[in-house]
Amino acid sequence: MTAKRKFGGVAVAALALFLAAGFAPAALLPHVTVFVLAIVIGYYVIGQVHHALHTPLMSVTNAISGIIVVGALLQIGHASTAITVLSAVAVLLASINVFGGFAVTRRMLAMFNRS
Amino acid sequence: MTAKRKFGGVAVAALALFLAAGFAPAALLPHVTVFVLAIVIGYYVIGQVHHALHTPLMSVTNAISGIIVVGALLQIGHASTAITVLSAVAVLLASINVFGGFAVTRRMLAMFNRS
Amino acid sequence: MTATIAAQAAYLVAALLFILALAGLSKHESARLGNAFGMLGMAVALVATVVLAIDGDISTAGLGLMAVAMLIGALIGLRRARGVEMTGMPELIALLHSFVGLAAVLVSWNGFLDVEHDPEGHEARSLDALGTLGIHHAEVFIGLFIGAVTFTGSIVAYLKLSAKISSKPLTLPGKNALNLGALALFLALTVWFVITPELWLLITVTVLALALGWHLVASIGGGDMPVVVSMLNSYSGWAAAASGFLLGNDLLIVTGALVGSSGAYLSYIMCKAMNRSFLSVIAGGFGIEAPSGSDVDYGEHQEITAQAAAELLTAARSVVITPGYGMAVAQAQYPVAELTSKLRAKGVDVRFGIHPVAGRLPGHMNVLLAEAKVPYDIVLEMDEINDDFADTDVVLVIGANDTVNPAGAEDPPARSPACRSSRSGRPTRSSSSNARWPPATRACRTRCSSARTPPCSSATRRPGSRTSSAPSDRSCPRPSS
Amino acid sequence: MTATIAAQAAYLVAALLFILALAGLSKHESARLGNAFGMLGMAVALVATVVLAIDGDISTAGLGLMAVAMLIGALIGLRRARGVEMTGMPELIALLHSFVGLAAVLVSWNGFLDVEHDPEGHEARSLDALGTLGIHHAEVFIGLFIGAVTFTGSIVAYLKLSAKISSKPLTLPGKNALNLGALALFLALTVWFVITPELWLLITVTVLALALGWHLVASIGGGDMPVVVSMLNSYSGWAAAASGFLLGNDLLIVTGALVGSSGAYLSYIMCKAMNRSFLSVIAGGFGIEAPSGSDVDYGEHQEITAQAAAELLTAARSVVITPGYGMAVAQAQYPVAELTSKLRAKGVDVRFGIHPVAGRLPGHMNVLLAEAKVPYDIVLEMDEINDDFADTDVVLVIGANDTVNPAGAEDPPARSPACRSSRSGRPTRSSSSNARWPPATRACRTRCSSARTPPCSSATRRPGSRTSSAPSDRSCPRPSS
Ligand SMILES: NC(=O)c1ccc[n+]([C@@H]2O[C@H](COP(=O)([O-])OP(=O)(O)OC[C@H]3O[C@@H](n4cnc5c(N)ncnc54)[C@H](OP(=O)(O)O)[C@@H]3O)[C@@H](O)[C@H]2O)c1
Ligand SMILES: NC(=O)c1ccc[n+]([C@@H]2O[C@H](COP(=O)([O-])OP(=O)(O)OC[C@H]3O[C@@H](n4cnc5c(N)ncnc54)[C@H](OP(=O)(O)O)[C@@H]3O)[C@@H](O)[C@H]2O)c1
Repeated sequence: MTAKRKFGGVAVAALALFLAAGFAPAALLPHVTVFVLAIVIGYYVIGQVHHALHTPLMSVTNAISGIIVVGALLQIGHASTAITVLSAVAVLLASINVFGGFAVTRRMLAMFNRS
Repeated sequence: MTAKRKFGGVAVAALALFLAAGFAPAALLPHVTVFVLAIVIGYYVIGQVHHALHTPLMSVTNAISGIIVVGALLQIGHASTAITVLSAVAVLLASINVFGGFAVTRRMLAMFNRS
Repeated sequence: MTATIAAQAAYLVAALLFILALAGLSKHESARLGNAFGMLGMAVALVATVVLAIDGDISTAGLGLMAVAMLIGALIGLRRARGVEMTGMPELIALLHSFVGLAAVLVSWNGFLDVEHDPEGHEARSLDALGTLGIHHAEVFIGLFIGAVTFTGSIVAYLKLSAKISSKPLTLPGKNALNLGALALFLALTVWFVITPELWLLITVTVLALALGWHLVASIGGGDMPVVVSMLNSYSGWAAAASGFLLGNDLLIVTGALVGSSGAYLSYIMCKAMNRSFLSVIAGGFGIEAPSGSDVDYGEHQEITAQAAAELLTAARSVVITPGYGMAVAQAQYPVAELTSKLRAKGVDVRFGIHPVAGRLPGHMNVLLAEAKVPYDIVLEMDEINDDFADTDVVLVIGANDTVNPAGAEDPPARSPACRSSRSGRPTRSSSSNARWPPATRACRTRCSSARTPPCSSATRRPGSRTSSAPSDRSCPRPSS
Repeated sequence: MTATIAAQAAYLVAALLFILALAGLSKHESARLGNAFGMLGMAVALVATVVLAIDGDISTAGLGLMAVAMLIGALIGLRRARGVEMTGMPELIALLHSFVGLAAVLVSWNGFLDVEHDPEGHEARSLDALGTLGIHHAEVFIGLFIGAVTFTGSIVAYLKLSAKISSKPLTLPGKNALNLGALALFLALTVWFVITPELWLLITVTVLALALGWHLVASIGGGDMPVVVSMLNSYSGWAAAASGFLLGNDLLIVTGALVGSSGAYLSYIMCKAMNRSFLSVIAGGFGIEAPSGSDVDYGEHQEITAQAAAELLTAARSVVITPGYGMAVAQAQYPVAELTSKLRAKGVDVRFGIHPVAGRLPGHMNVLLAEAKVPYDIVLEMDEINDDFADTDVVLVIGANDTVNPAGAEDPPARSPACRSSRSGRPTRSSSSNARWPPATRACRTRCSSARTPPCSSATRRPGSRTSSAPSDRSCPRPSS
């Protein structure tokens, strides 16, 4: 790809983002900003990861994406019973993720040793 | 530094950030979040810069920090005369930065050629 | 400091700790520290949330339920983590992804029940007053969709990886059209739902997304599972981020985006390593290319005895072992590790070369070798070791038939000894269907073939018995020490 | 889409384009593209702001003033950019930093005049209603402080770099105590100002910050200017971020943080390269270590004629040139480039080795060489080339006395030919005061001294005449082509 085409591509992407964000409701914009910045960080953080650590990395991101437990916790117990029960199930599932993910990463990493 | 001490250091820093952010007014928190994420990005973006490009990099960040022109522009012309005059001066200064910075970076980069 | 602000500050801290966790996992030296940061961040987030919940209007019953659910989840998770065998990691990870997906589905349904299903309720009224009710509809719908796709996709991946269903790709007629059609339908339904948030629309999209997730992963062959698992990792992040938008929670948004983009980039790296198009992976449209290579010169192969192979190995100055998943299936990593340490004790330079997609998960072989106590500093990437093959005396290819032998890409795989000379299989020129050691390895093969060709009988092949541990006397040759 | 939302969306886009700009400048191949992204981002931000201003309650006079101010600024900036010599880049960059600092000061004063000075006005009342008046006080004060420190600091750096004042470090008694005292005073004043936002407090802190900025940079010697300029770069970013907090503008916050943290990290990298403590740089407390090395064995040096040096060079298989700032002062980069291309035409492998802090700015030597049309792929970093010195036949050290000769660190510097054999100067063992080519280079020196010692008379030294261009016949030896 030539530099001109790359520039054009980015310009078009920028326009698309502008339109998407511009037509989104105002209340959403701060969240979108944070979202986009976090995407950039995710890209950079992963760029330097050693290949040998991909499996532990996946299991740790797995555990981290169990953060959805926070969302489920916030829904528990202050509305209808149906909601409470559903969120309890979600909490249970996400907790398996969180605890299982970190524990298994720990176990894996403990195996790696230098000679 | 041992891993334990590093962990302790980070934990203390995390506590400090928690207290700082926790005692800051609620209206500030979204801005602080964005600020902190941008700091992380700044760190990662620079980590991969080739040494040979440090001078152009500095002049481009120079131009970019001329973004303060936006702040000055927003203050112009809808309050007292003193404010308008001061912001006009700020706009002028920051514009020198923006235009001069990008132009000189462009000039410098045009000099770099492969053999 | 009110509970709300304290929680938000804690969420910011937790998000940073998660970034540190991912950053820490980039190097062996800092990996454990990174995991510790992750745990700390999660602890901070959980404590903050519980405090927030208690400070809110949670009932005592709700609090109890919360504690019980977390406790059960933690116990199950810790048990699974303790009990899982390293060969079973891919299944476990796929299963865990499915939990995130299902949790996201439940969170979205809750959002619907809380707001859309109860239009006269407190929540719906306050959102309406803010004018953000329409966004809420869209957020419920999108979060549900991503979560459901992640859920069934991960379930199928789990079933395939644990061999509970065949790993053959499902090839429905016009499968790309099906996928695209499902996406278009989803978009149309979203618009419809934003206008009239009816229950049946939500049910429809749930079924649609579950079916799409199933179909996406079912269309992918077993050999492409590493990329699929990584993509599902990314999807689970996006699902969490979507829930974050629904709940207006920046921690979920940041963390989800972090996991989502890092997972996507990881998949991209892997696709490049496998010579695949990233787009076709996302679309689930691969794994169906016709196997190539029947017209290829496989070279000759000569069998030699374990005795001769042992002599060869002890006489070598440098040995490279390129293991594949077959090594793990045969539990041969322990004998291999033993062989390695004996050879190293004799002063032979033994190193491992890991194909980017060896095993069922990226980096899977490294974990298996680490478990067998092979030091990680002699386990190198294909890129790191490829140039050194020319100076290598013996290359052992163990249980990685399909990475060097095009016949292995066919179905059923050509049966051949799992541990063989590096010469017996030549890479095909058209390496599109399966990733192989690239042409640089031929330097080695050429050299080996001109010097010596040492196929060796390795871990006994026991078809059907998946957990067979090879008797050590029949495993890879061991030098007389 | 209202103007406010459109502007915010545009600001998000601009922030991303700035990230792309910095990322693009990481590689030669993408650097120009990166600069283009930066310009695009700035254009987007400016257009959005102007639209926002027009949509707001700006007066026509204000609009005109805005246009005129921007136009004048643009003209001045473009003129300076076109006219500046590459040797003058450090001064220009320092001057531009000072503009950002001053602009931040003005923005803060405006914030004060708008709100604190007019407590019954519209702005103050609406902030008071939101309960964020106290934050506004603090933001005004902090932004002013950072801006003013950046302003005078950059002015001093500019004056030193352009030799308008002596580059000798100012050593007031108890200078660290002065700096720390000023910081403590600032914190106390901030608290005071948040409680009672009086005009005199603002004036006091302005004066305090201006004095602190002056003193910080004045205490630093000329040789440490690269780090100082990079630190001021970072400060200017923090100043912009502080203005962003004051105005509640996420674009300023993101961009400022980006520039601030990247500048700080860049300074940190440079400090490590110079073996300095990062903290002492921030505190402005360096540049005062006693020069070491008078008890060091400098080795012998033999002078040879330009003729003999030319023969040496043409006979060599590989030549490394390590230039210092003296090459730029003598405008010797053009003859050096000519020499390089002639030698390369003869098949000699010529490369450049750049010390991390050679020149007056990080990467300055690379720009100077690029200007003289030396291709960038033969210009290597110290780390990249250090291992190759052992296989190098001739090393030319041009105008970089102090990086190899400890006498150069003393004041006034020992006069010695700017282009000399690599052997005439040996690095000191205690390389704390000034960064030097690390011990690895000794391999070269040892080799060179055993083989041949070719000091050559180079660009004629003309003390006092800063812009002298060396006559090409008296410059570095040129092989007969
Ligand atoms: N492992 C890698 O390096 C790698 C690289 C790229 C892609 N992949 C993908 O990963 C997938 C692997 O899946 P698969 O089902 O094809 O692999 P598999 O047949 O289970 O194992 C691959 C290799 O292991 C050998 N093997 C299997 N079970 C064994 C046992 N019990 N004892 C000794 N050797 C045994 C096979 O030998 P036989 O040929 O004799 O059956 C084959 O050479 C492939 O589809 C491939 O496309 C793997
Ligand atoms: N340049 C680098 O690689 C480098 C590395 C680390 C630190 N620094 C710092 O950068 C600072 C450089 O500042 P400075 O004022 O000390 O440098 P400078 O004296 O202006 O220049 C340094 C070198 O250039 C030579 N030089 C100066 N003017 C020249 C001319 N017109 N023609 C030919 N040669 C000329 C000097 O030779 P004489 O010795 O004969 O005067 C000296 O070797 C030093 O303080 C140093 O600590 C520089």
